[in-house]
Amino acid sequence: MSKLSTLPAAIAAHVHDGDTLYLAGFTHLIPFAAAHEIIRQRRKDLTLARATPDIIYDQMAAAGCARKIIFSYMGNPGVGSLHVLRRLVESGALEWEEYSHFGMITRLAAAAAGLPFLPMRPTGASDLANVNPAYRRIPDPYGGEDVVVLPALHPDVAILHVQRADENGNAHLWGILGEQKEAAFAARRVILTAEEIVSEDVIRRDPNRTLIPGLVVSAVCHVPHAAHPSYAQGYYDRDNAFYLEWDALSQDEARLQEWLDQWVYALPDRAAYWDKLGPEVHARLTPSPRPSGEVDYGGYA
Amino acid sequence: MSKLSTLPAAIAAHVHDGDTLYLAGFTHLIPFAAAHEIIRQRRKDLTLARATPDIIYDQMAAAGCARKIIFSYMGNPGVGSLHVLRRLVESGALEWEEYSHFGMITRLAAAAAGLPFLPMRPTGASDLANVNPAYRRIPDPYGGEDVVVLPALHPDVAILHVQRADENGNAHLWGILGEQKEAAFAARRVILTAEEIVSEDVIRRDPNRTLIPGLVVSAVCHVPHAAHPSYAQGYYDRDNAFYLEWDALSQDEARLQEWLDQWVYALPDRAAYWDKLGPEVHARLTPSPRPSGEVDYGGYA
Amino acid sequence: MTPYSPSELMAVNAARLLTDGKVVFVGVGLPNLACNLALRTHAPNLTLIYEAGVIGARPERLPLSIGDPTLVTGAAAVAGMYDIFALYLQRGLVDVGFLGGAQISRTGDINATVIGDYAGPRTRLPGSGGSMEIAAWAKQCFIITPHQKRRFPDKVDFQTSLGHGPARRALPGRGPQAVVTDLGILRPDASGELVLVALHPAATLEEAQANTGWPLQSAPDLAATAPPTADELALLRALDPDRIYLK
Amino acid sequence: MTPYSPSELMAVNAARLLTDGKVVFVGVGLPNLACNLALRTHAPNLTLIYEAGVIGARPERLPLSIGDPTLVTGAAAVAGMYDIFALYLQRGLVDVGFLGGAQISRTGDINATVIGDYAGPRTRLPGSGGSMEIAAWAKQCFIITPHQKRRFPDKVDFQTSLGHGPARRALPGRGPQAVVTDLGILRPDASGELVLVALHPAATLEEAQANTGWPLQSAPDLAATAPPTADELALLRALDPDRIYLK
Repeated sequence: MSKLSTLPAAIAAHVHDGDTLYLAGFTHLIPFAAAHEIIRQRRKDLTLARATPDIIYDQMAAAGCARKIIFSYMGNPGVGSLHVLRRLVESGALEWEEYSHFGMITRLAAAAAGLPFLPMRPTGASDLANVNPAYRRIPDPYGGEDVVVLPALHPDVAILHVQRADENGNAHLWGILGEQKEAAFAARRVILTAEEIVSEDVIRRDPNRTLIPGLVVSAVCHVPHAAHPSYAQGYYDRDNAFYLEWDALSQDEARLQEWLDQWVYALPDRAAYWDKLGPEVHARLTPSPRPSGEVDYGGYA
Repeated sequence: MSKLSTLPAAIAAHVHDGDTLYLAGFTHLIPFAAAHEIIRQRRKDLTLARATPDIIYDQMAAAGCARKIIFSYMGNPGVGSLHVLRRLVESGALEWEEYSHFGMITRLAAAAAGLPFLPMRPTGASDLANVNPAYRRIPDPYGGEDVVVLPALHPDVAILHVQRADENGNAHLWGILGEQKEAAFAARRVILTAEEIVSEDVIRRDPNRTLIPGLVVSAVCHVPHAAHPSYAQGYYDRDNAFYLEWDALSQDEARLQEWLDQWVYALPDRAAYWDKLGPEVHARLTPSPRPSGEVDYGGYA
Repeated sequence: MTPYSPSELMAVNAARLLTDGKVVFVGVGLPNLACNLALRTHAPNLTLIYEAGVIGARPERLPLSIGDPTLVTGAAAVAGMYDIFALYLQRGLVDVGFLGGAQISRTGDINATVIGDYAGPRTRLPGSGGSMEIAAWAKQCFIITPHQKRRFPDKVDFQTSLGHGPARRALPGRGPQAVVTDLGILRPDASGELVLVALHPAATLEEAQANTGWPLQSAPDLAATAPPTADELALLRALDPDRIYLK
Repeated sequence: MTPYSPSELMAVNAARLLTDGKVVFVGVGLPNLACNLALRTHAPNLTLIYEAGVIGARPERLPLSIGDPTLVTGAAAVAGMYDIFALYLQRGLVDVGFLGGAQISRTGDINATVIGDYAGPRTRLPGSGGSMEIAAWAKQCFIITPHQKRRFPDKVDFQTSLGHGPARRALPGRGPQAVVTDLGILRPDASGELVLVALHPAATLEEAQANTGWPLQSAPDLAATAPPTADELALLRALDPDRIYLK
């Protein structure tokens, strides 16, 4: 049963004002195209959850989509601050809820497993637990040290960018996997964007590569280059220059709005965005080939 | 730092009388060669943990290695009973400790994660919890329904058969993965047997295929066909005929001892065992090729 | 009409219970045959999940074990054992669980653990495997088992998995919704007691009652199942040419 | 002698702290530079783990982000984020964690969260990321940070991760065992207070004391670090040709 959709149709059908979203991808495969479509469709009052909000949530917050942010590292990775989010938090204009990375992924893992909570060992650092009542301590029923627990986080929608998927939503991912699997199983609805839509046969030739099974997927959209300025392992490089550029750009409200106008609102889709980046950027971001080699699954008829 | 070893040396160094062992592999990649070497080295008083004891633990129990069994499905998969273990349990000659599959893998997952326990949702079936005090119920600190918990299981030694590993113990596995990863991270020592020892480069060309990292591995041994009568995906088939044959054989004490004599004690190693199986069996168990296809990781210099 | 065996009758009727598009957690033996028959007849879009870790299997031969390599080659996905039980089953993604068992009680409890006393068992059975959780968390379960009095006691010797009763209300799954035997099909009534709702060709209510360990009730609208078709039998036999399960 | 910058001095001295064969959890920025320098000099058998999920990375270029694609290509293994934190860090497989932080207290507490009040922050910093757990569970931690009074307060505004103190005793890790600054190296004394144990060339005890927010003690055997060698500097500069970190 094909789940193929255009990205605008998938966002229109599955992302609603007030939803809690988890746009997944730890540095890698960040679904920027979906974020831009959400901005274009002018969704409001979203709760945006991500371990690393990254530029993607800085952009969504700048466009006024966000009511609240849930995070564990609100920086521009390798550069510095996420200035939009930082301004909104410092001024009290944005609600926030904060964890450590392990806390964040533990909440998703609990939800993915259908559990109400998961334990972690104590860290001895108590200030985060003091300001976030979701952190609780419970005794070890076997007489050991107390454990710290966090409750499951069930996003309304998880959005993942993947390297390749079939029309049923079975998806191959490689490179950094972050919290992709946990987010997909934790969420109530899942939208995939994919660099390539491939035949079912390509997926089924290597079932161990399938991180996301179609049965949890609501819609799959063919959107090449959807992760820029982050990257898709083997397809294009992280655009470090843009991450550095954002640092300056995002500190200037006028430039920020101009950027949103030119790169989001004025463009119909990701193909236009990629085109606008131009051939020099395309060339700069193109990796050399590094094939994985094959394994043999064997035919057993 | 090479961890290459012969199998006899690895067993001699890492498996001691009285140890708790987890010979991993759910139907797939069951480390029979290691079990036979343990039998040949006449280890005693072992606690043998496996979700599915399978023929491998029936053989070890028949050879007198076992003091106790920890399991969740003590059957000959697809055939019926494991007659040796069943006789020993029914006669009271073997201690046992029993879980459901999910309980067993939960205990390993807790140990692998360095946690004292992990929760599960209740199942409404209470008899197993009534006979096994490791099952506890604790309240959900967030006010939901109680959860059931089980404590971490830390084997002294986990033994895994893998399709290919480099000399540092970084191993690629594909096909059914069962509890391989959890067992390796849960255990204090890990022995790998491998169909192939490959160059580090083969492993590093596809790092997402690496399920077991060398840093948890104590020894890696080159032992082709180590999983027979179970199988290695892409290398050889499950020997269903032997699983059926074991059903009759294992009910006859004389035939059982004769089998152990001929197929374990009289043989120096797995190469001799495979040779003894003969070319007809080799041919019957050879799958046709089904290559996985490749992916591209990209070079980023 | 082609003659057929009791196990063929059970497999065909079990296959018919599966509606297309569902996610089915497949057990070894007759459930496996039934699911693969359904996949090849009226339900090509079933997603078969095997507890060994295979999702969307398309086996080219019938696997003897649920961990057979033919389940992996050509499958949609492979997941580890923890993920299968946690992310799929406990999370609530499984529509139908297929179970067997040495004993099925009046209210659908299953015993796959021991006959006699647990600590000193008369007969030690394999144990739960996935049964305990499948019966609890799959949205519904189907059971396949031959209709014999010793297999249908009023109460099981050991409750490996829960059928119906007060504890069921707290669970996400509705529990055993059909028991397919070689005489007919049982379903729970409003109180959770298994009652006969259909008889296979040539079977009688009296025969079913004589082979059940409690006073078996029949539904007011007791139905008759259609005999296996020639197509169904041909496909089924092609799946198990060595008649390992179709005894 | 080749001239060098304060960040080069810190990176070289941090790299020297790493002994070969260890498993190192690598943070972004100077820690990343230091680990990659060590890998290319005296510690070719370091296993570099990046919280993004890469084990045994062999980056061909210096990654700007700890999730850069160059970390994956040619790595020994990739694992999901849950596994990195649970199976590697919480399980106790990490020998050394490398951390930064806006504030380091007298007893090695790190603040990476806020300056000022948490609810109404004067400066909102990125937050813990992996710091809270790395400081707790790595067998030991090294910290790299410039030596400035505002960065070394007596107490941190927010305890993102624990240094030394009573709560440390229950933890598997020994906590911060070295703080590398651009003036020297601090280590905890028996009471857990950070004291100056070495001075870099040209730095003085008085300078270090003036740039520390508590009365900084020095070790009785206060040492002098060797200046960066030409080799170390050449390799370091090749790693960061655009001087993104070597400001």
